[in-house]
Amino acid sequence: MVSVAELGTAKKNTWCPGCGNFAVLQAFKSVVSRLGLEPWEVVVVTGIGCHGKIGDYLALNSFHTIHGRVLPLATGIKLANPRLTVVGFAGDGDAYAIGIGHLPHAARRNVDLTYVVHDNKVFGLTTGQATPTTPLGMRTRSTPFGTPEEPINPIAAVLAMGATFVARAFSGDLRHLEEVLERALRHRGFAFVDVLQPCYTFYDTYGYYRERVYKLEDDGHDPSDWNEAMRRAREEEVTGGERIPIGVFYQVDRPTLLDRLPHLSGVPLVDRPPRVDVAGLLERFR
Amino acid sequence: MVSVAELGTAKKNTWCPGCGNFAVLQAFKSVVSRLGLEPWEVVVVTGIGCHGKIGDYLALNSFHTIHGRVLPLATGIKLANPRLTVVGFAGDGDAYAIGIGHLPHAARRNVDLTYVVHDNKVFGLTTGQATPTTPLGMRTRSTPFGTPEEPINPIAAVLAMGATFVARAFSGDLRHLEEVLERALRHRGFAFVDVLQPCYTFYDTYGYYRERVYKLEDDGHDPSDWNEAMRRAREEEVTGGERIPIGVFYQVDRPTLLDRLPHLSGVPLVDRPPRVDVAGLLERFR
Amino acid sequence: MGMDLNVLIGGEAGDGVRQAGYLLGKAFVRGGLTVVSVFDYPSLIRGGRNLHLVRVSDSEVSAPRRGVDALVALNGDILGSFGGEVRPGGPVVFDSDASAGAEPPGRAAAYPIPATSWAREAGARRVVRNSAALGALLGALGYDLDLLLSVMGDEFPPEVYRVNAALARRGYELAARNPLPEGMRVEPVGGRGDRVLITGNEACALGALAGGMRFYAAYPMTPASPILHYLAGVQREAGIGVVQTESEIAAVVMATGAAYAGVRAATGTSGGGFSLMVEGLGQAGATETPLVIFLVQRPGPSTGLPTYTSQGDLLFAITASQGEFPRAVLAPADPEEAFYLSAEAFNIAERFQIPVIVITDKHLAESYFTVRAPDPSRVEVDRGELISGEWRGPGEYLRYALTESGISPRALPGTRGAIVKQNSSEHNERGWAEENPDTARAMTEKRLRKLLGVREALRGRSLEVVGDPDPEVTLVGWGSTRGAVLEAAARLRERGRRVRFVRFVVLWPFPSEEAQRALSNAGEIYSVENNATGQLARLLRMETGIGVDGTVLRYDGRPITHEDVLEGMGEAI
Amino acid sequence: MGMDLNVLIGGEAGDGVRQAGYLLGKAFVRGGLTVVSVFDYPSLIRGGRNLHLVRVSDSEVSAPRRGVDALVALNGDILGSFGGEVRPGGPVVFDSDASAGAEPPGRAAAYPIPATSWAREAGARRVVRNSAALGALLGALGYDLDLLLSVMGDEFPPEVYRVNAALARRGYELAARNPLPEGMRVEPVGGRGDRVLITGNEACALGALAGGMRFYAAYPMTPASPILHYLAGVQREAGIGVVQTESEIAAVVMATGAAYAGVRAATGTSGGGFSLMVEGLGQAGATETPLVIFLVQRPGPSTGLPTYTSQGDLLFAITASQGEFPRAVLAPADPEEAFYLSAEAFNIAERFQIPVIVITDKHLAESYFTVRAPDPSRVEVDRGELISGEWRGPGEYLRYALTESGISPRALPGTRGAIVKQNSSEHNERGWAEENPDTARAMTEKRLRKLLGVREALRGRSLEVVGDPDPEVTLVGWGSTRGAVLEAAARLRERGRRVRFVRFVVLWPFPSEEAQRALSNAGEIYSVENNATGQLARLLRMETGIGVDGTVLRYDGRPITHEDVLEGMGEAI
Ligand SMILES: Cc1ncc(C[n+]2csc(CCOP(=O)(O)OP(=O)(O)O)c2C)c(N)n1
Ligand SMILES: Cc1ncc(C[n+]2csc(CCOP(=O)(O)OP(=O)(O)O)c2C)c(N)n1
Ligand code: SF4
Ligand code: SF4
Ligand SMILES: [Mg+2]
Ligand SMILES: [Mg+2]
Repeated sequence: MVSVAELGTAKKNTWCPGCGNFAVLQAFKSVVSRLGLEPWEVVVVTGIGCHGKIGDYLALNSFHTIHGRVLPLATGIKLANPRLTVVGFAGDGDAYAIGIGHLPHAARRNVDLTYVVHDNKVFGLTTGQATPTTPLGMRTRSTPFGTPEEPINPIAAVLAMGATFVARAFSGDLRHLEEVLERALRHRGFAFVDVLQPCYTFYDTYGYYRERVYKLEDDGHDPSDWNEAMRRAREEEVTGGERIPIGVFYQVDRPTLLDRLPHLSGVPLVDRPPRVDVAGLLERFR
Repeated sequence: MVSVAELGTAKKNTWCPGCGNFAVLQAFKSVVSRLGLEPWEVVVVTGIGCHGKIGDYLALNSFHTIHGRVLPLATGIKLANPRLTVVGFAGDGDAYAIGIGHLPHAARRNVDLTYVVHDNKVFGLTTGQATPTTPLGMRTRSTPFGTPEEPINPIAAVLAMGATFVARAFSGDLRHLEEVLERALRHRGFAFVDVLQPCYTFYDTYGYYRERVYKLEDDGHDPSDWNEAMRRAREEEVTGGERIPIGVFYQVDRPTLLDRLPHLSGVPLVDRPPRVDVAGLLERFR
Repeated sequence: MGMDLNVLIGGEAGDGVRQAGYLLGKAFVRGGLTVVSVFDYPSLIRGGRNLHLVRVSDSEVSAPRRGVDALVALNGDILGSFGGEVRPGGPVVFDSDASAGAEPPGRAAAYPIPATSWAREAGARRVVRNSAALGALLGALGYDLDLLLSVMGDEFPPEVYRVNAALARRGYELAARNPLPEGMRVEPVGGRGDRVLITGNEACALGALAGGMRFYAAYPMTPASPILHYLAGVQREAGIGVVQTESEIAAVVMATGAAYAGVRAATGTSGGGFSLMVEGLGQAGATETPLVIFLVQRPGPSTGLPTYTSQGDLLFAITASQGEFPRAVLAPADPEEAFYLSAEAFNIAERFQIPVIVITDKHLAESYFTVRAPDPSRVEVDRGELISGEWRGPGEYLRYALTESGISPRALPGTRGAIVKQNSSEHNERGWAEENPDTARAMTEKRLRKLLGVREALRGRSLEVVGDPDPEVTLVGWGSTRGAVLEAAARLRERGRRVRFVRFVVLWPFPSEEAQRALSNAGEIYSVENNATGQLARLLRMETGIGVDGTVLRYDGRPITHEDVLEGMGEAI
Repeated sequence: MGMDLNVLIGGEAGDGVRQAGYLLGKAFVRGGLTVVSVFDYPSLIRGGRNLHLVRVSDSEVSAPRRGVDALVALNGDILGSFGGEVRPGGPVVFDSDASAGAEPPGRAAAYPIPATSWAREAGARRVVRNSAALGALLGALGYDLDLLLSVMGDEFPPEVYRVNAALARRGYELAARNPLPEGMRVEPVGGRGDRVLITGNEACALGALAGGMRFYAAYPMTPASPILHYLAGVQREAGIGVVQTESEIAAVVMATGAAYAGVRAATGTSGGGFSLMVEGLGQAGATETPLVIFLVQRPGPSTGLPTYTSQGDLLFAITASQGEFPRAVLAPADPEEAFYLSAEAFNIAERFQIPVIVITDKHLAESYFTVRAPDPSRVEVDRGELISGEWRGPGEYLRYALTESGISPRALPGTRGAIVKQNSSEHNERGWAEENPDTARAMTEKRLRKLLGVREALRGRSLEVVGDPDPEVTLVGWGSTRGAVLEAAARLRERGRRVRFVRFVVLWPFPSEEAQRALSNAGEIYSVENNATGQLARLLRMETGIGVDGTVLRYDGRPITHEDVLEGMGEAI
């Protein structure tokens, strides 16, 4: 088993002190260690943004892809080599602005991936502009008179897109974050985790969330109940931010894309010979 | 008032006989006529696909944009000239595959547009490949062994994205389609209409839908009840295709993007002088 | 000159015109003849006008030409519009049930066939009319009907075969009562060796498979969709993954993911889709991921003419995406070359860890060509410096190790003991992001150095040079115009002109030295291109300083013929 | 030579280094001096190393140069790393509370300032340390503190001003006790006219506004985001629409929608975002929609070096998107030109109904330059053939009427009696989709014909040619390298060399004739570019056949200095 320490790298960490990303990094290392994964069997795919630096800080295979494309990249990796544990890390800008077009399709495909969104409600690395989850009216460099657009509700949206595992965690609660990530990694299929990850520099929400979050597990939530999951997903909006549930909203078992492509089960593509016999196929053109 | 006949053009219609698009064209012309809109005050924006030809068949301003981009194009037009009535026509491929990344943002922005999706469950113009709404297991040219991906539920997804008007209509019921389109055009804000539009050539669903659709209006549905709207949105899935509601699922009043940008109300941008006085702004650089 | 017949088959979309031309062509090929057939169709599903121009010859033709020698008209619109173009005495087969109001031209040999009635009588779908018409054409031409029936037997399931064969026979018998005069007959010839009738798209797909492609991700786009359809159809037999993605962006990125994981992976599209892939292309370049993109050109700008042909994307393909990174751009001229180059594309991609673009066009991609059957055993697979299984050092594995060749040994994720980090940001040898100027310079140079290797690897194969060693005139070109240019050159040679043809197979890295050699002492140089601005001519000047003396450009969406070339050069046709 | 001082201010991200350099620069400019300041920062938010190199001179400098004459170090890392680079006797101001373990070099004039303590004593945020340090620097240099205070007064709200001014004064007084020797002092000079200290991004934004831009849609991307921020900040005063979109694709398409509706509209981005806009660019070309794109280059490929500079996207910008259509690519060299060209871009876009790319780079976009204040009254607005209100014929309105110029009179949607149809598919004059070959040819030619008009409109403004009429050596370049090249040329001239500088302001349509003229009799030609493959040199050869004799290329993300140019030419620095 690889230790948490061994999962770190010597790369100087350049996140701001106090950043919520540290907890995500820490929790993920714990989970990888706890699950006994071999480092070379894990691939992390990271988006562009502060969150995306997480790859440099992990002694794991990684691909720092272009902005918004974590999902298709991760999907390609997993389909090519299903032995790999593939985990995507995206930002809220990455995942919900430029990259949101891939999300419903990842949900439909149900490829066995984990997708962690560092939802700090700002574009961190580009100095704090509004993202699709920024609260209405918030002033940022790109919205100095307040954002004029309603934020999206990622949990509700992903539920409605048909995802098989939908969860939320909070950087301020490391233990619970670990639990949620572990359940996500254990889920067979597409596991979506929105992490409330305060951006200490541009939008410090630690206090806000600390006062409001509660754990679904503690509240008797049944994650197999879609309607209840949807009700809880909208709780923050409906209660005007009184109560914000964290934990697993919904989980269901459904065949993955590979389950539905029987000719790809068995030997992984990466292990098949680098030649396809086309003699028979060519016959048909004679 | 412009008549339905005057709204047609001399362009030869190249849709297949029996195509569900004819009903959309017909219904839309009726509504434009009925609402007493002047042709030059209406702009239709069309995507790429069979549906996208609708622009050529309408004696209205039109912009046949690139695949999947109806929403941002329509948004730009409306913001520039709010006097125009802007209606987007997209296909299910256009809207839910390549273009789905714009949909949550159109919903959030709530610009006063109508968005009609010709949901024939196939890529028609490219010869019938699977789209995100194609039923699981259907054989098409790109999925000769059956689609391996769950279809999305556009109504549920758009509801969860926070749209202010969410409706479904059926090409096989012209009268009702007209009603729904009229309500959509009258809605102040982003109005989303998914039209069950059989592709007679690649996926003839007339019979399937005729047997199953029922009207929300006839069933006592209260379109201000979001939870009930979501329940109905999932009715087809939940009942295994027994009952398919059509009509307005949800409608709510919310400020539009322009309402939230007071400096853009009043004189439309298009009427402002083509020069901005920058003398004062330049002062600050001295 | 021997036999050279242009058969035009026309009907509406939905009438099976494409299929009819294919069956006819294959019947000719099985008789030892050479066929090239161009399917001309608008962007719609039913109605409109579909035209399939099947050229058949007893010599080696590989381009369409002008003129109509025989017409098969499935409706009155076609009969009325194209009947007059048929050369005097040429056969005009038409569905007499569907041609109300149109007449065959008087000087033609008319073969009215009540094909609609026959189809109805046979209780079959209307589309079987084709078979009656094809049978009649062969009856008129005196060609061997059994060759057509053998093709139908291979193409159709038994019940479908039966009704089609019956109608073909009926048409044949009716027409054979009034056969064309001796000199207008078409007869099988023998001993042409192992040949196939195949499109460029099919050849690209097969070449990719022969080259070991195991993953293909694409979004449908005319005229590249047939690659997707073909691969989707054979995915089980071939044991490959085929994903129809939500967009071209997803396609290029998903293929990149699969390639990073160690599978030969590709995507394919046309102009608009390629535009969307541009950022992903740069990602492959920066991260040094082997990726193959099939770019099937159609006329732009923008949506343009989806179902027509063009060579308008050359400079775009070479310069697409921000920054500077190595890539290869390969342009096959016919399906045979398409097969081998598509396979080779994966070798170049993997050996040099770069994106490779195989650029074709609608004409090559969707037309049927008669070519020697590709030989899969000639395909070699060279995966370059690949590490999998276990990393044994020395030292820590470095994904971007700085080497003289610019190539860093490539471990696959999953290699025990190796951590494989790829990074779209500028990075150090480990793959960590790094921004210092020395690293940036070193990594830029490392990447660009790989182009030297690519150039070396492709040396000797980058150009096709044929014709006169001491020419008065040299034609330069690339891609699918080859057949037309060769034919024009042959005409000129018949007229005693000394002509050379220099064709660029590799467009990037531009084979500057070879081009200098091939174009020194070239006489007058003409560039022949299916575009409006002479992109090859401009590229040639950019990379070698050599200017051309003239251009022959066609940019109306239709393929170039030898007549176009001659006309464009101011020569008699 | 007169006064020419390179002040390096360094600290961590979050220390306000950018702002400090700006305040200092502006204080110098208000004293009649000329400043050019380059902010060098990595892609992170806190920590790391931010460096602001403020060059101030009493002559007209417009490029950074090598060397450090004075250092302001906000921490020990900076002091330790850059102290040694300060020229002997140069002032080194440092926060003595934050420099544990580092020492100023012995040969420097050290000014230790307990800035952290002072900030704490003042009960202020740590970032005010800057003001103490700036004050100290001015004290050492003997410069007029009031000029700095006046700048602070304009920049800060009153309370913020008070504490900063107090600290600046305190630093000033401390350092002024040990002023530098006479020859190292900096003094205000007079009579330099109306000048501003401004970045390229700000100038582009202001120029766009002066040119009547009323709609800007963009997605944040370094180094183009400041345009968005600036415009968002002034949107109310200016009465314009500013939308931060969900992606660059949405941005370019939304701007296109607004432009179609009749509003001058633009978007702005850097390489990766531009890659995503490529399909939208082609749409603007095909539909003939006037659209302006600000392309602020940074080093690629792919994500590359987000916060550094490059000229690596030139050929990409010129050829991007499938098919062939007219566009213009304009490259300002400094903020003054950026202002006027940005305004003019909208005229070109609207008169010719084409997309126009204003291409800059991080160095121009984010560095501060001292330029003559742009004069908005010099900006002319020419919207071309525009129809609104009511269509009065003759006949039906035809959006794509075929004309000799290629320009079709442009009615806006909403024009009574006109139906305005735009179409990304090939179309007829009405705007209906049409696929026949004659229409395709005619429309292709119509669109490309517009380039003749663009060329004509820009004639005389496409090149800047300065220097010797009979040169031994000619330097060619484009964009932000101008200052460095001019400075190198000046050095060479001092050495008796005959030097000419030819700068391409318009990169597309390429000013071939003007270039031929300017480069005939040019002596040895060197191209100076911030890229690795000499893209301008290659473009020049492509469009004129003229080859260069050498290239001076820098591709490590840092701007070119005159020393780089001289070195690259093999000349002594
Ligand atoms: C195509 C493209 N557009 C824009 C950018 C610029 N960009 C870099 S990071 C970023 C925002 C990141 O925000 P988010 O995903 O929320 O990540 P965070 O920094 O908050 O972790 C943007 C817009 C880019 N790199 N690529
Ligand atoms: C960027 C891009 N990718 C692909 C295409 C090819 N294409 C044209 S129409 C179409 C599908 C249309 O499907 P849908 O939107 O459902 O419209 P329908 O034809 O069914 O009305 C596609 C994929 C394109 N034009 N542009
Ligand atoms: S800017 Fe915000 S998200 Fe980025 S590292 Fe700093 S605190 Fe974290
Ligand atoms: S293919 Fe389908 S959607 Fe397209 S025109 Fe024909 S019936 Fe209608
Ligand atoms: Mg974020
Ligand atoms: Mg469809």
